[in-house]
Amino acid sequence: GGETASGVMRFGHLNIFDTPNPVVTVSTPDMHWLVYDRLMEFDDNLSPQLSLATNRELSNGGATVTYTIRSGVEFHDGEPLTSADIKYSFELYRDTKKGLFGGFFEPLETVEAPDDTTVVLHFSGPPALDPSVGAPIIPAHIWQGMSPEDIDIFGNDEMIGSGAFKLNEYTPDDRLVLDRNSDWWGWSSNDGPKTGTLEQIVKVQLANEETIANSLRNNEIDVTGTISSPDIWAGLQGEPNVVVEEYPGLVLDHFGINVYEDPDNPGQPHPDSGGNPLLLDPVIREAMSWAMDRQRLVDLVLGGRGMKGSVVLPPGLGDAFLEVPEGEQANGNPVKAREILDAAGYIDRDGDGVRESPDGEKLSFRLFASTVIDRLPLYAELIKPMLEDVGMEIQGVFGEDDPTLIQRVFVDADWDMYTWVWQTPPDATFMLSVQSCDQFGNLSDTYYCDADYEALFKAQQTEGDPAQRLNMVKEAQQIFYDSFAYCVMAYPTKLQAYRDDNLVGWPFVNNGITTNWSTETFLVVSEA
Amino acid sequence: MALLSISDLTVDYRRAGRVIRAADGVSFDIERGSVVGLVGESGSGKSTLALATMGLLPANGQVTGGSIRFDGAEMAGLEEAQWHSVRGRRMGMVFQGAMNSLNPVRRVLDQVAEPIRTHDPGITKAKASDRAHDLLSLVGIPGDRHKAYPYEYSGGMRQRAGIAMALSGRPALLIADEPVTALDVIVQARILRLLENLREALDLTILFITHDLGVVARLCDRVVVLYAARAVEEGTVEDIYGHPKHPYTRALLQSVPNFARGRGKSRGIPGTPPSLLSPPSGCRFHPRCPEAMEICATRSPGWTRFAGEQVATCHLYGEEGHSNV
Amino acid sequence: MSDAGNGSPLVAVRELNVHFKRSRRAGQPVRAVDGVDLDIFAGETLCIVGESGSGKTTLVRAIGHLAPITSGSVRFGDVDVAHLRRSELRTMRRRVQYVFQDPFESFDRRQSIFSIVAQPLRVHKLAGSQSELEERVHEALEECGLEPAGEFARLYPHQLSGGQRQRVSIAAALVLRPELLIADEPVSMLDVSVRSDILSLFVRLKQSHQMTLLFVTHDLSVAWEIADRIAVMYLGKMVEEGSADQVIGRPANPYTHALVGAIPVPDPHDVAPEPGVRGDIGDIAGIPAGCRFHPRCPFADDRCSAMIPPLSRVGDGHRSACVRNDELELPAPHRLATGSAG
Amino acid sequence: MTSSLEPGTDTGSGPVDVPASRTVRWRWLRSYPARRVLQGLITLFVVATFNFWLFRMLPGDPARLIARESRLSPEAFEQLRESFGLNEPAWQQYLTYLTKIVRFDTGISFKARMPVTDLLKPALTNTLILTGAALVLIFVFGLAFGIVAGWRRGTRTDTSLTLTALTLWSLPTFWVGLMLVLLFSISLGLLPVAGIRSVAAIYRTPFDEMRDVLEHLVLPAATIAIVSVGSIALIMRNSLAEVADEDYMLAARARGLRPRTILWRYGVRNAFLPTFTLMALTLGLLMAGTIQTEVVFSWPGLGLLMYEAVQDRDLPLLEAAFFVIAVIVVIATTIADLFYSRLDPRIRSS
Amino acid sequence: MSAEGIMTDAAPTAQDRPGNQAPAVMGQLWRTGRGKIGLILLAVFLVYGVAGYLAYENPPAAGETVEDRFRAPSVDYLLGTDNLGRSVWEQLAVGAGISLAVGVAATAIAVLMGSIVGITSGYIGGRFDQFAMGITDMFITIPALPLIIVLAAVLSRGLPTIIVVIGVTSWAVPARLIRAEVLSQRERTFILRAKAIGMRPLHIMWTHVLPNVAGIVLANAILLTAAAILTEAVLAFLGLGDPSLISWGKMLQNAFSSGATSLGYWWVLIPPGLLITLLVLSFTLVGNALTDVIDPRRRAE
Ligand SMILES: Nc1ncnc2c1ncn2[C@@H]1O[C@H](COP(=O)(O)OP(=O)(O)OP(=O)(O)O)[C@@H](O)[C@H]1O
Ligand SMILES: Nc1ncnc2c1ncn2[C@@H]1O[C@H](COP(=O)(O)OP(=O)(O)OP(=O)(O)O)[C@@H](O)[C@H]1O
Ligand SMILES: [Mg+2]
Ligand SMILES: [Mg+2]
Repeated sequence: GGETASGVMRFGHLNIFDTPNPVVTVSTPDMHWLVYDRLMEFDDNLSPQLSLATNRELSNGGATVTYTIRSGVEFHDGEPLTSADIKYSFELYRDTKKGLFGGFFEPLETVEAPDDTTVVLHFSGPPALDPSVGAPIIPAHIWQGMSPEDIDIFGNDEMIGSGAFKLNEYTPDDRLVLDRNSDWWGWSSNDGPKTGTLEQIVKVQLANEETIANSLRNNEIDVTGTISSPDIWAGLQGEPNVVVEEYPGLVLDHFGINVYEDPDNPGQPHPDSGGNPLLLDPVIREAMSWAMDRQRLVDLVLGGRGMKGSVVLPPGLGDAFLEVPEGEQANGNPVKAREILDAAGYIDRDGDGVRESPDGEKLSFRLFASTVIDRLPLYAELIKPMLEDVGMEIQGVFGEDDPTLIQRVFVDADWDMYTWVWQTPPDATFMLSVQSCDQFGNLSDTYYCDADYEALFKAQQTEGDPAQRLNMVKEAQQIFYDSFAYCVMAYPTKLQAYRDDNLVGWPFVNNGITTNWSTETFLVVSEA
Repeated sequence: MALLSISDLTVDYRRAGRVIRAADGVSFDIERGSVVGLVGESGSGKSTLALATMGLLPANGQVTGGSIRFDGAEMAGLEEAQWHSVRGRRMGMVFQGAMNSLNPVRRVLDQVAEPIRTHDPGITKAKASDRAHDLLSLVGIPGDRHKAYPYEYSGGMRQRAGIAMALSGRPALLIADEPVTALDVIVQARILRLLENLREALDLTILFITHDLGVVARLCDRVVVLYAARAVEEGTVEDIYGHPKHPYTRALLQSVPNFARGRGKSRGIPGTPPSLLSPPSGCRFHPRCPEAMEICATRSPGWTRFAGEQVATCHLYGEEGHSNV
Repeated sequence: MSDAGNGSPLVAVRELNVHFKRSRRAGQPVRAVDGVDLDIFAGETLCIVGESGSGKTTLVRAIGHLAPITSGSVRFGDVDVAHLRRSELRTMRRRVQYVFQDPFESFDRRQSIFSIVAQPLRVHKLAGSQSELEERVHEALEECGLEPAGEFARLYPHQLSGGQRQRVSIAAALVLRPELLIADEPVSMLDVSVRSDILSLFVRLKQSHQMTLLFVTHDLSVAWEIADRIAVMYLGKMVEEGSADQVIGRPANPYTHALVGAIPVPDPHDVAPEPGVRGDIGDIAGIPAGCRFHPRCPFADDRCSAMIPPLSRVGDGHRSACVRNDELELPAPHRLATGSAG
Repeated sequence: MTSSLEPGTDTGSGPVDVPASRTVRWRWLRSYPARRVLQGLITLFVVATFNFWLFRMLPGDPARLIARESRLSPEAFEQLRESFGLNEPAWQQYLTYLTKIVRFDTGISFKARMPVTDLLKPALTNTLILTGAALVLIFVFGLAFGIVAGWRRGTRTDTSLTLTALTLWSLPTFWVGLMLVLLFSISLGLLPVAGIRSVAAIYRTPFDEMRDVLEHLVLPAATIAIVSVGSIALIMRNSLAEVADEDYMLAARARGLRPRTILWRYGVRNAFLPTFTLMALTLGLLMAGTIQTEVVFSWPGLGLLMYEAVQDRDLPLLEAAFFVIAVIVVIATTIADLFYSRLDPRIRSS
Repeated sequence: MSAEGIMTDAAPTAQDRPGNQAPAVMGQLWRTGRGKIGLILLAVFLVYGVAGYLAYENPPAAGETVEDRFRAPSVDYLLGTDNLGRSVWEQLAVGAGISLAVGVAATAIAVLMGSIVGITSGYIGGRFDQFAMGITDMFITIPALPLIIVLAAVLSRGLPTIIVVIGVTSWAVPARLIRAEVLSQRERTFILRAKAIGMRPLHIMWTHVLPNVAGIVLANAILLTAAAILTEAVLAFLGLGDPSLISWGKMLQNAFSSGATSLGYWWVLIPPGLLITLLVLSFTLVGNALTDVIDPRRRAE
């Protein structure tokens, strides 16, 4: 192959991103964040900190946020970046509600730009997560005048931002080349300049993890994206100049159980539900959880690279994660599962190996596994015998897929158990919101609706005091865990690898060295 | 000395583990400048003899005995490489399937010119092409059609082109294997006339193969009659048609409708031509022969010489002249 | 011996046209049979002769309802073959039978000789019982010289020689006791040595069954051997028609004359005069104007390209289609020994 | 010897003797290509229609599909339906769709939110490079093996070549790719594992780049070729063996032509034509091989695009990639057919 | 007139054999080297597939701990284990049944559709024939695998889908073949004879045309089966197969996506591919040899 210039980070990934358009993108935002500045950013521990803004003040009980931004910042095309651009950007996000951060702008009411360096955001209440932490600031002079429809399909092939890197080349599904923007304020910031010396970032799209691993091995790339196969990752261990790392994950592997209840008639299935009414009995759901040998799942499916699953938030969220003590976890005890079922009267009366309810209904459930992610069918395959072992009949695994499955679960509520994966941003709100009553027909993969949970979820969204909020979040997790509407199988850890011969100064970033919520790595590594 | 002298020739085909003797001790001579007709029913081994003479037997066929002397030299057992200077140049061959003996995707003129250039490497392309034009005109194909493709020719023209090709190397011997069988009678008559004319003009010696006794009568000097891979009678045209000796020859002549003999007078030969996989013992014709005797089933008859050059092999004529002619 | 001219014909063909559309090429259709008039009388043997592609097969197939009739009429007894009803067709199928040219292709190789010969009887439900069926099959085989019939019946086509197959073919046609037997070049693929036996079989059966025989051949010497009357076709047209002696002995049409003259005769002393005919029958799609034979005819003059000559009388029961019918005196092409056809 | 020896020569004059008259031939020349091209266009039209209706036939709401990961609010959902024209009646959408196809506007990728055409263009080039290289290999080796086997038919060489060809044909392409990687890249470390060029390589000269691409090209092209070479070899072998039985081959030998002349001008020349058409027919198979190979080797071509579109449920992209592959195959078969009909003088008249 | 002798020594070829030709064809097939190898292989696979199905009616059990994953071949695990700790050996046996089932079922669909189109088209002829063959040609032109991928991508996952999709996309070639054969049979003299006897067209079709077409159809069906098996493997490899079934293609997909190639875990890579190849090869050999044995051109001999 050709040779490599120094100061280049070659970054191999399954996806560059879905689109250069930062407003509508829903994939990992790292490249957008390198090109576009944000008022605030996540630091290497995924806590929000100031970025383009030099000052942040709260007023009105936290519902009003006033930012002071750096002056003299220019976009890549030389136009100045002012508070007008921020106002334009934020209003756009608020109005379109598109992209990764659109949802977080929901509580935003108005944006003011009293002068060039001041921006005032008025929220309906104190926001749990200030969306400024993720929203790329786009140049109003380029985007203004486009209708929402235009923006929706805007190719943005110039990618004019004000960030640390600027676009050199973009070939969809192939490669993205970003060059150092040496005029970027961050390189010479007086409050801790970024010390990285990268001249160029080349993010190449590779078709599979195998290729990614081989490319790293052959010194064709410097760093990988997330490697979901523990074997490929493990295979990199011990390769010369290759460092393998494992980070706490933000991912949740689970199956959701259809608990769609008639609100006027508690305990009865909702007329629209196609699920098995037996599943409305928490005893059965709890038994399921007990029947599950999660360590075996982690071992076999994740090759041991993960944590046994319990609550709805993944451990990558740090303090917000509710650690259920080992002894209190309903896990890996088929005997207990059988006991619970026996006690509740679910007994195999006809001796066919499947229990029946006192009314004679068989404990027979349909298990759907999305095939979008390779490992879900694997889980399903292992789960099936575990549940059968305690006297349930599992039909399937139905390996249906989009759009059938999405329609079936999220629209028709016609399923019993559905394996799925959530990946959360570094904040509790998203994951908690999935189980909110508002999400029926949208995000909810359980149709769970609980008044206490709902109240806690709503309250934490606008709770200004971090410690207070943390308590609410944990309490909500406990409530949901006790409902057994979810059976979380595992939290896979994030696996990555990089080379330390071409580039040095790799930092430790919580949740992964690249492609995560922090851009720190790109800004601090240097050529060797 | 005869131009072609075939003596005691034996040719075997192997098929599915069995041996088919398609020529069994066949002998005859062709004098320079003469036209010899080879007649016999289908499967009697006519083509086999022609192919053996040209060294063109298929992979499963082999000359297993006897000799083929051409112009004094032994041909049987010649290496493939040695054949190249014989075929086309000293012996030419015209096939029955006029339609199929031309390469469909090349122009006729080029195909005629090709052997000329092969056999005369010194010749220029233009010269070879001129000679090809001459040849095609010689066989009666008008000049404006020389460059056509074979499919643009009628059957008669194709056969003419086939003759031109066979003649392009100026061979001394022309072997024509049923060259007119597939053609309509009028065209057939004209091709025969063409061959007669060519024979005179080019001093050709011709081995003419046919199953049609009428055609032989028209063109040939001498006739060799073949039955079940063996020659049974040989003589001049007059001998054969005037006073055939072998019962098979007689029966064959009887079976052909003849205007001069009257209607409804032709009689078929009873029975079926024998299979060469298991030929009858003794005289091969005996199962169908109206004059068969006891001895015929057990012993192959020897040759009997009659007046002139006529010879036949039949027990009717005793044992005299046992030796080959 | 010839019943020609006695009463009404068994088959009357009038103004028959059979045209085939050429696929792809938008040009003219192939006029395989073009305005043919023909009578076939009960009990006679009529031979159709002509070069390959002259339309013989098409004509006889049209008569037997095996080729589509474009226009004109074919009356078979009292029915019009062109407009048959289903039931009539079935009856007609029984009255007309065929023998085809290729003895190797005319049978389904998976049928035994017995089932081949029995099939027509089965199709028409003519045999009441199995024993009757067997009896009739054996009878037919024996009649055709396939003895012992029981043994032959058990065999399969590939176990027979060409001549024997053709005999089976005749037997299968015979079991229905047809009035008209149509034989399309039944001997042209057979060896000379077995040909005459098959021909005499035809003659014999025709007489014993009182059939009418419509016989197609390209070989005039075969026609001469068995025909009562001969009809000569050229490029879809009937060009001459008359008794066998007339057509072979004193052909009136230049084409017939050339054809007869070109026949090789197994007699070194009988060398026919040079025909003087050019070219060959070629492609029937490009039909010449006027007399179709005129581009090849040595006697053609200007009139020949101007008019299509009708088939007109030149002698007793002898008709020829030539513009110069009246002026041409054609020499006899062969020394002919006249006699009866068996 | 210039004059004819016989009075009645085959003059060939007059309509009787000229089977293919000039006018007929020209009319044919004018119409056949037109008809063939029309046939190709109809095929593409059908493919386009199929694409459109397939999309409609799906269970559920297509907009749901577009929206899948980004779970939208109902308003946003409506907006989406509108922006993709999903609110209009089906026939109107169909017409719009067809007019767009004609303008090579194949819609917006669900995932990339950009015109599918922009994604297709580089992929098309890469696929053509790969297929082209494979074709060259297939041609050279397939014909060579076929000629050797066909010319020596019945011999042990023929038997073993035929067996080999059948075995090659039976190989799953993707597996061959995996095995080649296992052997040449992983075990021996000779050739790159994947991609079309070295990641982030910097080339001093265009020659460097070519070399790099060539290195990457070897294994994928070989993968496709290994599997397809068998069928071409078999086709060539069979047509050559068939041609060898033709009378004109014997006639050519009887004329004393050199074996090489007979082989090439008579044998191969005649056998090539049917081989050529059959080869055009196997182009679809070649595309099948290309798709698998691109997936195994991450070759950024149409096949990989299709594969990713399947993974991402990016229907417009999937359909467009399928459409483009269909276009390639239709164009190639049409050209091959026209070429064939020009090559074979017999076809021109019949 | 005396009877001609009965010829008994003609060397019959299979196609000339009367009555039930199957034994004769089998004999000829056996005598071609290819046919013999193919038939033996096929028999082995049939036994293997059935035995495998019976022995492992339930899918092979997954392992218990991390150590059970990707075990190298050993006495306990003849061919090692895969990423879930399942025995490769057992999976192979289960996969054999799937491959055979998909191949045969998809081919049945294709041949049935092809026969219907081919026979009606060849039989009715005229406009209908032109139209039907136009469609058929179109299907021949449209590249099959991409079409199959598109279909499989939008339809629900499952074995029936795979079978139907493969079957429905591969009827065109048999249709053309059958039509051509029907046409050529229709032109044969014995059909004309049957017509002249007064047999009804459908009767002719049934008794004369169909049996004579059957050989060609069978040979083609066998080749189609080979192709269908390959296609199923490709689909499974591309992740479009039935996710809950173990098939050889699926095993390879598992191996490929879990990185077995670069890790050199040959036992999950080589056996499934080898078996696919051998199974396909056995059909290919038999089909290829059979085509030669019943080649209509050789009937003339
Ligand atoms: N290649 C071959 N392999 C095996 N047997 C053959 C081969 N060629 C010819 N024969 C057999 O040899 C015998 C003589 O065949 P040949 O072709 O010489 O006869 P022929 O007199 O030319 O017949 P025809 O008049 O039909 O051309 C026949 O029984 C034929 O079956
Ligand atoms: N089904 C058909 N479709 C198109 N053209 C046909 C068809 N049948 C016959 N023809 C054409 O009609 C013409 C007459 O054919 P026909 O078979 O009747 O001639 P023939 O005199 O019997 O010739 P042969 O002696 O070769 O059998 C030929 O040019 C032939 O090509
Ligand atoms: Mg011969
Ligand atoms: Mg005919």
